[in-house]
Amino acid sequence: MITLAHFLTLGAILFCIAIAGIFINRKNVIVLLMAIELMLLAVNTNFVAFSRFLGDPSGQVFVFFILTVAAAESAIGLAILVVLFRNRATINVAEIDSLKG
Amino acid sequence: MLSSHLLSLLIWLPILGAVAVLFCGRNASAARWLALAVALVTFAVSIPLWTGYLPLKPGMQFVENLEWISAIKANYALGADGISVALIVLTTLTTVLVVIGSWGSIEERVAQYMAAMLALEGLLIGVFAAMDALLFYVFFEGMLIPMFIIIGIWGGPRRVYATLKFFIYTFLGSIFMLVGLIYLHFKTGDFSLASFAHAGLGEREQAWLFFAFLLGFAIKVPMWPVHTWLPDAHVEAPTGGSVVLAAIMLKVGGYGFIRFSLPITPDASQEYAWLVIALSLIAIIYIGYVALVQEDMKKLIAYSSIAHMGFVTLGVFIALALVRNHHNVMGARLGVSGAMVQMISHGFVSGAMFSCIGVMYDRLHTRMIRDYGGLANVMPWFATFFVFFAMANCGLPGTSGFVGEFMVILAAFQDDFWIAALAAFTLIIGAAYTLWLVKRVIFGKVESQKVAKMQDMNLREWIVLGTFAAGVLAIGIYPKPLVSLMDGAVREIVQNLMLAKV
Amino acid sequence: MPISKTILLVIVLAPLFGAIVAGLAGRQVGRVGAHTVTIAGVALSCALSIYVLYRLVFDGAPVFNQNVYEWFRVGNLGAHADISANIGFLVDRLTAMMMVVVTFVSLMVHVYTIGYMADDPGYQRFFSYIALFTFSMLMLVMSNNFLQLFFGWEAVGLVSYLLIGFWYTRPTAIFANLKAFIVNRVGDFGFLLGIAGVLYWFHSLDYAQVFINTTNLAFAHEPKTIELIAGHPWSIATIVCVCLFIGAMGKSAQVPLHVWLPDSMEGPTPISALIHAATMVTAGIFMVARMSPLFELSEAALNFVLVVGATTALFTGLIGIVQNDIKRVVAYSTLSQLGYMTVALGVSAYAGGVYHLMTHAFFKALLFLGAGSVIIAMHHEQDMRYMGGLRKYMPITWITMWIGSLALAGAPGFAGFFSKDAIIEAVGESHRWAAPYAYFCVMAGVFVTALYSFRLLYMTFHGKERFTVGHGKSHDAHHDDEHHEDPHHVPGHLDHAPHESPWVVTVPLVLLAIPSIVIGWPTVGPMLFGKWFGAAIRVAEPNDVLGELGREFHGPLAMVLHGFLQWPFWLAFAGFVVATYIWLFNPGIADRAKEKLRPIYEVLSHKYWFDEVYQSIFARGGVALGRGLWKGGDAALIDGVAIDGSTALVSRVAATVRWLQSGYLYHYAFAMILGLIALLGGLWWAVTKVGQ
Amino acid sequence: MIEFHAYDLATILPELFLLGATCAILLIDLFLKPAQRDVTHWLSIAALAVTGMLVWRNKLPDGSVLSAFNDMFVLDGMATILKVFILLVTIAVCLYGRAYLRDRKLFVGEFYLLLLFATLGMMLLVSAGSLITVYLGLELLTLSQYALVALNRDSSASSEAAIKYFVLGALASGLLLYGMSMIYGATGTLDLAKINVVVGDMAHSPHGTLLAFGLVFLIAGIAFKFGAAPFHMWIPDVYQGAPTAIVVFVGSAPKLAAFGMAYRLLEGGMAGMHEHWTLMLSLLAALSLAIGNVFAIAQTNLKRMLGYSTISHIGFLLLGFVNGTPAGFSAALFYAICYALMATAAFGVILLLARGGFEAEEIDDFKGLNQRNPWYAGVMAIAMFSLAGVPPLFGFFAKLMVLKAVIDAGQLWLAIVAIVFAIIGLYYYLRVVKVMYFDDAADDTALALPNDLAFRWALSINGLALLVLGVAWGPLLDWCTRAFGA
Amino acid sequence: MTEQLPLISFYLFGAITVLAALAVITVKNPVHAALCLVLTFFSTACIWLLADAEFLAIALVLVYVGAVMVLFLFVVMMLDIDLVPLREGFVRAMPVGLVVAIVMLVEMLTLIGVRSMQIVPPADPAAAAGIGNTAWLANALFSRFLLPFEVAALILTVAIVAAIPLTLRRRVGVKMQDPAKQVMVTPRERIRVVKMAAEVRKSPDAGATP
Repeated sequence: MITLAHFLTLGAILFCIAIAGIFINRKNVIVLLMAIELMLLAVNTNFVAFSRFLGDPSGQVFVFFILTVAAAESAIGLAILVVLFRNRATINVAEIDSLKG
Repeated sequence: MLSSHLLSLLIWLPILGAVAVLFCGRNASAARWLALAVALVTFAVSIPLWTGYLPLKPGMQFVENLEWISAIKANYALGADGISVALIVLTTLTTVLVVIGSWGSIEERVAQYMAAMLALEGLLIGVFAAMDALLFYVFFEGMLIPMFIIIGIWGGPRRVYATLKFFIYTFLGSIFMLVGLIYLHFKTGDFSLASFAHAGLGEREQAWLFFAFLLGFAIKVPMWPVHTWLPDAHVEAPTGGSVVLAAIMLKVGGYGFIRFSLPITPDASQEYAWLVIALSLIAIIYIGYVALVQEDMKKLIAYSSIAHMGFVTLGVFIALALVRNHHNVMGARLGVSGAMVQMISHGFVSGAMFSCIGVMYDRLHTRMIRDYGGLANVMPWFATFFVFFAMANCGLPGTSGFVGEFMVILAAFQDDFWIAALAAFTLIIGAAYTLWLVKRVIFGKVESQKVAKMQDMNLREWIVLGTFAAGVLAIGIYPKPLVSLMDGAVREIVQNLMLAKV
Repeated sequence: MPISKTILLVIVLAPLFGAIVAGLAGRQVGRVGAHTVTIAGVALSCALSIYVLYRLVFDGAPVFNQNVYEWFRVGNLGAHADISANIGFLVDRLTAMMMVVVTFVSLMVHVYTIGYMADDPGYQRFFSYIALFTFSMLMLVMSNNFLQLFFGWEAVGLVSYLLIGFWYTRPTAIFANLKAFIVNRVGDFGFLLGIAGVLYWFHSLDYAQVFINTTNLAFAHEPKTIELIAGHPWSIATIVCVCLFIGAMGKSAQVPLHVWLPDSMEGPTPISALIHAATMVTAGIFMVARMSPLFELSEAALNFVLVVGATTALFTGLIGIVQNDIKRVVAYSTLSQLGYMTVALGVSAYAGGVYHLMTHAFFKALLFLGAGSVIIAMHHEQDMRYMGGLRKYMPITWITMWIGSLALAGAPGFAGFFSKDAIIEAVGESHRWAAPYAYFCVMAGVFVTALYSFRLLYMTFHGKERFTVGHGKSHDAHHDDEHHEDPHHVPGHLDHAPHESPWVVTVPLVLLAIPSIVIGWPTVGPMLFGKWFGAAIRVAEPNDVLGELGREFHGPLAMVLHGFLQWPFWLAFAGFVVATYIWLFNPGIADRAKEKLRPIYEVLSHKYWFDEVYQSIFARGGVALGRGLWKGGDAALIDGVAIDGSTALVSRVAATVRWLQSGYLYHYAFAMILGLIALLGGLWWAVTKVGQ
Repeated sequence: MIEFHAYDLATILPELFLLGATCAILLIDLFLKPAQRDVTHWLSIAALAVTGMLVWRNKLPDGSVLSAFNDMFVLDGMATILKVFILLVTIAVCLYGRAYLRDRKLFVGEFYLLLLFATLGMMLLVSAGSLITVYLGLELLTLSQYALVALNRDSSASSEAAIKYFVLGALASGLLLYGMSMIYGATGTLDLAKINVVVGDMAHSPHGTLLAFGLVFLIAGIAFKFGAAPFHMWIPDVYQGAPTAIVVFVGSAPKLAAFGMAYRLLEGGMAGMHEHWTLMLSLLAALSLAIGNVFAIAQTNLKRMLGYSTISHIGFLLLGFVNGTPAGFSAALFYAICYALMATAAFGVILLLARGGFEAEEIDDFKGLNQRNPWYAGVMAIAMFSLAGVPPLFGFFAKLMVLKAVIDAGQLWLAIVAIVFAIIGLYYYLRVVKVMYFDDAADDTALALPNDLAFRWALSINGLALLVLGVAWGPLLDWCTRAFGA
Repeated sequence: MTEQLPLISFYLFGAITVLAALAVITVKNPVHAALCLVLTFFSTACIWLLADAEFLAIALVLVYVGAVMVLFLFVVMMLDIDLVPLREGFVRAMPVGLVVAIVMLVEMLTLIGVRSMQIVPPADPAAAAGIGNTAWLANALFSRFLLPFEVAALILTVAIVAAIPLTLRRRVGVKMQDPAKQVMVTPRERIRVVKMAAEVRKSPDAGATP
């Protein structure tokens, strides 16, 4: 049978992949946004699993909201990305370092 | 009504006056006159403080106690005993003289200068009148700001270094004290000095608190080895700033020892009295030698101030040693009284010396000893005053400079011959650096053309130096009023020491 | 009927009033006004002092001992527990005698000054100073407590400082006064400690109280010894007395604190007469005599006094022989005579010391004023090598100087004879372990004294004139005194012939010459042997050498006659003969002797290198030490390392670590993740720790 | 089926009003020409002010708590006080920003709308009763902030700041959510009140580990919102890159909201894990104090320096939490309010000095300000001394209360760390004063101030408030204390 | 076998999810990355189905794959980014990233205590209530979570309000047609009536008459 452990482990793995993705990524920012989506996915998996195993709907409701917010978030994120690209003509993470020190 | 709020009046009058002066803006003369008026009124108000004080009545007088911050039981509590009264009157008087003295020497942004001076006066009076630790601390720290401004704006070439050093040094000391105060509040639940004195602290606690206080006040005094801010600050400060700094601000340190270290941590103070005594002796001798070789007059006087303040700390802590080692109450009281007299006297003498240097500086715009010489030829009256104050500075009997040192040395001898001997060494080294200065500045032939053109003192300088001289002479010839003014307070302090569990 | 306090106050304040007027209002009152008011003041106090002395001696007025006002009081428990200091007067015969001497000599000097300083711009200032000095000296001698004593003690020091540096444009003068003040401060250092000791152990600053407490049983339980250095118990009396005597050494210029006195001759001559011969320098002697009840408690201290005095008496005298500056010769003789007084104190012959003090005041003031008169005549030339044969120009000065010198040399019958002879006898009688050494010193001293005294006379008044008058060329470029008003002065060259000084100068000479001759005859009996001072001087029975001598004393005449049979007389005579032979008949010998005895001459002419040693060790050493502490301690260590060092460190750290904020997103994220991992790790650690 | 009661609406009346007003403004703004933008400006201010009044009207008696919408929304003393100051500060932001924005062609309706939405988010956040409300309020706030930071879309700096802020912010909310999921899993509810009960029981059971695990992620999320080290990296870049008028906002009000969030989550939800989070927060606080102060010394850009100083102040604020008692929280709240006021004042002066095409954000731009305009130099000096914590200014007493809280908690070492770094911090604040007062101005001409009286008055009042509150801070402190029923 | 089916499928989809996720953060081309992400979402949706969260599974596919990922791809295409320089530093960062990720994972799994969580799921509450998962969810959503629901709406508004001003800009000189303008044209904007002098024909014999 599938146990809670399975889901949580999967969530943890996804989460770590997402985190690794965020800071080993020397590529464009879009991949960062994708990694963030992965992270939210991990969280959602946890919620779903817990909700299932607790027999309590509020976890799934939370997931519902997370999905909504994530959509809005990515919209804004991409908007910012576009602005950035217009200013810099690049979205290379390694080149976005004018603010430092 | 008035007398019941005398202290508040003394604190807030100058501060509000400062605000008013600020609004004079670019109108220099208005600012000067207004500032003088405020200073004079404040001085006038401080007179009834002196006359109305009853030396034999124990405890604080002119007490005011309003609730300030109920949540932490911090009160707006004011009160004065003999020591406070003496210091407050010294403050008001000195401020008047400073305002007069900087009449001509400050040309730019006069309003701000005068305002800073008045604000400083108010804060200093607050320090001497506060009976609530938090209130004390607020005044204690607050006065850094105007002095910071004074040195920084109207100071000499290296003023920025000096003023930052001054501020950070002092802040460093006092913030550790703050931790101590908070701890005491934690123990007692309020901030009143009275309850601090009965906090029932253990040995270790007392030790920690003692060192917290020591750091705070030692830097203010200043004691060796945390004294190096003073020469820089003095050298860069404008004359008025130096006068206030030397005449009053340093006293805050000595006053703090009396108000905090002794009553709150009596046992630790006795435990570590040897340390403070040692530092004081180092200050007297080491600093004396350092003063000997200064080429800058202000630096020299600054160092001599450190040496003289060494007698204050010595007197205070020798009293502790006497109480502990010999149960010698009279000796202890002699020492503390001596220290207090020394504070007042040093207020006059150092103030006068810095004013003298200011007089010279206004004419030649240099403080280097080598640029002077033979002033007696061109400014005989000034020379007279200078020599007089120099003599006071090296503790000649008949001047105020002698009284305090005399009493402290007498007290020191009662504890240990060698302490007294080392302290008495100031007779020699003090005379050496002071009179050598006199020799090089006042006596001799007129070497430079600039000196030859110098004019003797004008009326304002006459008033300032004359007043200082009168004070120095009065205390020197008849110190009894001063001593008995403070005797009651001293008695209580020493009795508390006796009561402390040893 | 006791003496009224008012009189005493007038005595003290009259000179002060004069000083203030002449000093602060000098320009307004003018020269005449200045000297009038001061002289009036001093004259008044002189007259009143004589009156007070008369009252004490002849109609037996009781000793006056009252406080004028309380200086400070600590505590209010009651008279004994409190520590209080007062201003007050103690007037007994000792005091009265001092008062008379001080005011009289001071008066003479005032008058004399009118002539001496006639053409000096600082005329008023000068009168103000000497009047002020008179005030201070009176405060000193009339005090009834240690505080006021110290006040007077330092006040006279101050005036002396001002007066030595009176001509403040002279480098040597302002060097000399600085030196004088500081050396005196060394003495005062000890003195102050002594006072502190008195207060500590005798619980008062009031003479009478202290003297009572010395013998008071109430304090019997207290320890009589103390270990300043562990393992060496010293009697507290010794410590107190030695400390006090160190003060006396400074003020009375005893070896090794004598170095300031010869230099003090930079001051105007009247000052040398008044302060550095007659009065101030004797303050130490007076003080020790005043403290006799204390000193009697300590054999050790008295031996110390004896040794110091004897050394001073002989070795400073020797220096006098090789001096050429007329005033310096007299100065060294002063040192030597002070040594005699100190010796007297050392053998508990306090009366002898004080007595010599008095006689010496007269004839030494006379000698100084005479020298001053000569200097006026020589237009401020002080080098005896450019004098000679002055006797026909200035007879009065010549005669009075002879009288003074005879008195100094102790020619029988003159004032100096009685006092000095008594001292020598007393030393002979004394049983102190240092007495033999002292005896030798004072004996040799007699010869030396005669030698330099007559040398001075011969080189100045006799022989051929070694100066040129009118527009002649100067003869040698030797130039040992660089302090003259006019730089064009050529040594030994006078624009016009020397002549006798005006009456304001000569009258004081005469008035001082008289007591130099006669004062001994009436006074020696009572003052030396007659317990004339009464309770003022207390001598323990076994030490009472004067008492011993008193038994052989059969009146002054007998003493004089007896004196001719004594060693001192013959030694003095020998000195006279030698001096006469060398400096009167064939002066060449002097130079040849100088060549022969080069080493000794070197030693003497360098004054045993005291100045050099002090200069190099204390002065330069002090400056070097100060600079070291300043640059090394304050600047380098405290500021450089601790203060600026730490700030520099912080800012350097800041400047480097700021680049951890690299600007790269992935580094930022990495930092967050690391923080997270750290927290998780901590939690893990905590959990596992709890688990076990 | 949809269940709620009238009093629910009454409880959230202020929020409702603000929402309505915002939508209204949104619509009105559409029909305004750029020249008429002032209408939006004043309308927004009016909306905020009215909301503030409503909040005040809704004020509850001390100690009582009101919850609405099935405990999704909690109204208590702390919520009220936080909302009041959030609204005040936001009004100040509107007033300060106008001239600056107009100079830079940023004077657009979106600024105000996003500001209002963010305010709404904050109000929701500080009275959140459930993990969901916390999350949604937070996102409402942060999304608006991302957009605001990027608002100046022609500036490469601000878009860089925005992307950094966005990515890190998203990462942080991911962490927060992960923590929430764990807590949900461990407790089986999203309702903070219920969570608190459960946690109280199971804190030391094996599930306790899971809770603590979730707690770590919560802390990380909270720390990011505060900007506590090591989750602070966004702060300096955002402060430097974003338009100053927006930094005023980002730097002030959200700190209050973050405080509310932290309190809700930690004390409101995880009180049982008290010793865990106090320990973690004390470590973060010490690190923030160190990093903030040390990094700030090396800065030459005033905005960036203030960014680092924010980090150090957050360190101080967290010290209040370390105490973990009502006294401690009230001290922290007191500090948060104080900091918000100081920050607005400081940035306000920067805005005042900035002119078209000239950002007064280098420290050297303040040279000789005292000659050119003593009054505002004085305001800046007050702000600086207050930030440095010199009495008798407000900042000192905030520090005092926090230090008191720490020492009462027996954490003397933290107090020592705090003051040691406070001394280091003193240096860079003094440097600003030094530049203004001791250095000579490049041009000695009197300063050309924007002719916006409301702005200048507001700024002056803000500055004086630091002085006045420095003397009479008792009432505010009492209010904070009562907010926590202590 | 049949009761093992869910477990097997979990492992299957789990494996796909993880691999796809790894691909997302490693592949070179962002377009590929986006597509891998889509794959991840799909497989995750399946896993959610295994947890009886049908509605959310569908929602995930619809919202993410349908909306968000399309948006992503759109942006990726829009900003044509040259891929060559983007590899720099990646290899350098890889190992440390790996280490950190592993450490993180280990810590997380230990602290979650997956061992202690071998819980078998209870009966599906929705099924027990005799309603579908969606209804079950909706009941909660529209009753207890009303307020959050409204707030969610707000957030979406904010997204619009925020995104539009950032991206929308009126470039000058863009040939964009504006229907409103087209409708509101008036004739006189389109045709211009030009007055000109009438042309007079000249007769050949005009000048012939005397």
